Amino acid sequence: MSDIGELSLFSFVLSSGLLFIGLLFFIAGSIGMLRFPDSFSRLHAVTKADSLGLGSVIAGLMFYSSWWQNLLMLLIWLLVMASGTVSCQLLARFCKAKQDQA
Amino acid sequence: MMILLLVLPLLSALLMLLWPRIAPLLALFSAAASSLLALQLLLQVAEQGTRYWLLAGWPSGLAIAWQADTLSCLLILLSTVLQLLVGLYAFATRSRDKLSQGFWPLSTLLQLSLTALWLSRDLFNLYVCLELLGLVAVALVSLSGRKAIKPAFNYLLLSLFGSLCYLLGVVLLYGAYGLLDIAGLASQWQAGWLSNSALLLMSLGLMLKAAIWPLHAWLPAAHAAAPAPVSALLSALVVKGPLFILCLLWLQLASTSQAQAMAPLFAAAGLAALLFGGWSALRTPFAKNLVAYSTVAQLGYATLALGLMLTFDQPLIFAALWLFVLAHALAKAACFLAIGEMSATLGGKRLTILKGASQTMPLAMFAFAVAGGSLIGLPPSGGFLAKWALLQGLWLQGEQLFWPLALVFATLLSAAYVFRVVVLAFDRADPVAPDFAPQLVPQWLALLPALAVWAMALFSEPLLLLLRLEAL
Amino acid sequence: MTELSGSLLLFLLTAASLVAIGVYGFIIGPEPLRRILALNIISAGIFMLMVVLAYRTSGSGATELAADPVLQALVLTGLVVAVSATAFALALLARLEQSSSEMSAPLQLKQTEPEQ
Amino acid sequence: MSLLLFDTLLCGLLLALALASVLSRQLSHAVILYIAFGLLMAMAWARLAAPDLALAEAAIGAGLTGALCFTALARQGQLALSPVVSWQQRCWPALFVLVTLSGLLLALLQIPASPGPLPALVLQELAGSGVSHPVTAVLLNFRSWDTLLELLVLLLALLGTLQVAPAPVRQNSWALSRSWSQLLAPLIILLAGYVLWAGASQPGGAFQAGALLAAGAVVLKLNKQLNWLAWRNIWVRFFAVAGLGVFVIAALAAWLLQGLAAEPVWLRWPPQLAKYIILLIETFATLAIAITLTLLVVAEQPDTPLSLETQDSAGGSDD
Repeated sequence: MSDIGELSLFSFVLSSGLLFIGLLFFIAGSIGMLRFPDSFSRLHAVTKADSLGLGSVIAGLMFYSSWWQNLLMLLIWLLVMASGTVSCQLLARFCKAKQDQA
Repeated sequence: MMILLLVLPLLSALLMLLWPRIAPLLALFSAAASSLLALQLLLQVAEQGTRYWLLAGWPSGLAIAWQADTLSCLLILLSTVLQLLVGLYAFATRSRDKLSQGFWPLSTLLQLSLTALWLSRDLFNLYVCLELLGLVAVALVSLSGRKAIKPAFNYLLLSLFGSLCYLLGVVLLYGAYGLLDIAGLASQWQAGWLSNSALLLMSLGLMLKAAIWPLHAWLPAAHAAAPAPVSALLSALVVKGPLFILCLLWLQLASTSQAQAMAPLFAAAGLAALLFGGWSALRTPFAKNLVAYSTVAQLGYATLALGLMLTFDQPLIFAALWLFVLAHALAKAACFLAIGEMSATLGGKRLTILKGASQTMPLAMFAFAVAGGSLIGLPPSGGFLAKWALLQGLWLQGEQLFWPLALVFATLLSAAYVFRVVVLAFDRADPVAPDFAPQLVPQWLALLPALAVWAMALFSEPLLLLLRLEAL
Repeated sequence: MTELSGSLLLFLLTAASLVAIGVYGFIIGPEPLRRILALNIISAGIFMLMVVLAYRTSGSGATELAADPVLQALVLTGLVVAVSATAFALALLARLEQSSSEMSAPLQLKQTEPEQ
Repeated sequence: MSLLLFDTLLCGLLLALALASVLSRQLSHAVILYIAFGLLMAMAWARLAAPDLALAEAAIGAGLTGALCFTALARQGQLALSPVVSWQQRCWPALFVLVTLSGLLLALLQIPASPGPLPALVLQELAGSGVSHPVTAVLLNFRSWDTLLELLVLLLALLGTLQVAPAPVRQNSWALSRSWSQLLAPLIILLAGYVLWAGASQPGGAFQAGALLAAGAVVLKLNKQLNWLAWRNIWVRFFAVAGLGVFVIAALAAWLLQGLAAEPVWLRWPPQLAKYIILLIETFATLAIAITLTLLVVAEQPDTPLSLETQDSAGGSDD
């Protein structure tokens, strides 16, 4: 990892902003999961906020690392997004089936 | 050559998994060959002295240490021979008892894990051996199907808890000394709170696994639920593994002050096991539970001997400890096989089915009575030999009154529960069905270890010599 | 008494507390599944203790290793043993529950079997 | 300073999760909390310079154990609240545990801060071990007997599990999850191969690779794929056993090679061949571990002649 001192002021502010936004999304998602009333809105909070939050955190970190690490981080983000989508779908369908049964 | 003692059972167990059809023959072959190898190793060690190995040829400390002394070799021989015997019994009764296919690889692996345990002198390797032993034992217990699942589950949980306690102790010792082999640790040993707590934790775990009073509650259920050949193996061999490690810890690692402090606790636990185990054996209505409780009681002798050994440091008492173990292993194998044979033939689990067994199944009943004689300690059996060595060791220490008296009382108690069965068996038999034809071969197989335990008396001199050498 | 640094001490404390929590859970239960979880927590605590002890190496400067590889290898072995035992225990538990439900409703099970 | 903050947060979270898992009223909550605990544990190990273990813990502690516990939960049927444990029943164990904990802490504080002699010894002998990653050297050369027995423990757990495996829980699989798992499969195989290969020089190795493969296979099995992956298939059995078999046969071969010398040493690899032997053993061990772990998680009753079902119906009415 390169040193923080090498970054220009502009990229430093930008990356910090992105990291901050990412954290905000994470916090919002967690609160949503704890406070929302039913499974569907909870799922909404968790998956949406998490993929976006993780995305901004990764974007913020990209200023600090080499292109190889950036590529890996992007790949991780893609994987998390994809698996998040799939599991959200599955959970939602399961809840729907439960609802219809009842 | 001795490496074959481990490779042979391992490879044959793997082959049994691939081709279940040939499993029984392979298991018997491997047990027979291992017995011969073990005998050869014992003779070699008795002649040339203890052998040491550092596995993979790395310097001491880095490598896992093995040691084959006369005690280890005797125990290896015992486990291979009992394995062969029980295997033959299971083979002879295979059409009647419908023992699951799983028995063969599992019992072969049991022999392997015991051999690995008797040889190892490395604390972490001993942990792996203990886990192996515990898992094999539980898998064997669960062979009896539905009614054994609950005891097997409880056994597994407690056994895992015991191993974790042991592991925590090992980690503390590694943190303190940075070593795992017992000889290296012993040379740097310092008494202190750290080593105290490590020893206590390890002993707690081992006592739980060896079913030493007051941590024995799981044993009767688990041993009684297993199929007869499995109970024989469990009672005769499996509980002795942790006991062996316990002796290694306290006799080789612990400092004199630590040993002296712990000795009364072991002696008291042993005495309590003798009393409570004997009492419970006297009360239980089930035949196999009686034998299982008698295991708890007989383990009490070994614990008592360990406690006295730590107090007096007398080689004869050490010899007595392992004579108890050998005699009990043979006698208990005979008892379980005989009881298993009788309850399979006469049908039922209660003690009352044995009524008149001396007339209907005289051979099996004779085996039980002979083995029971050794459990009581009638001369000239192996049990008597062990007790005599213990008393002799005590007399050598000067005027002791309490322990000999306690031994006499415990002897009376074990006589009571053995005679409870024998008296019942000499009652008049109920008339049997005309097609009643008990199998003869299994009964003879049950009689064999019972005779062997009496034959131990013939070899008392060399046995005592071998075991006393070890303590020095 | 000890010369272990702040962070290490913290992890050491956590490891010991994890063991304690696990033991408490093992004693209290009350469901068998929770006992199995508690055993896993105990082993996690012990493994953590081992990893912390392995980490001592990095601070001492005696070698250029990041951590004691022997202890880490032991943890790896321990992990395998732990997961094997857990799997076996869970299988036994499942069988136990199945047979207890069979005893309460043996007929129902007989009917569902051919479907599979 | 910030590192200490991170450590404090991590330790606090670990303790809180463990405690909550033990105390929670619902079993399902306990399982979920335990899985979260396992994930955090992996992080703690990465922090403590143990990347090998972090990899293994993430795959095992959180992944496979989670799947195992969820299967067990699914078998429990309806989710009931745990029976209430009364205050008195809680009090004495808590007291006992606290006393034990303080004793343990007293002992831990006496542990010296300097490591023992073994790490230096490992470093000194590493050149002759055939691999450059010290953990792999310990696992497959210095203490390979432990590893052999560990593989045996794994196989044994499988035997026990197959014996008592319960009847299957009926479940259907969704097209979406099926196609997603099929998409993941090649990725996981690639990753496992990489982890196995990397093990010689950096964190990774047979066990981690096997656990990864098993995780992929479990997902596929749960989606009703890989029907051939069952104990009754002779090839599956062969590869499950081959991990140990190759290990022992390699050891025997190495032993016979030295037979020309005076006193052959068990499990000693010839230095110039050590690298290849270790790679061979690791490859087969990976396959065996993957198969064994998969079958451990998804074992079901009608799978095997080892199972006790037949015996149960015959001798169940003994009492």
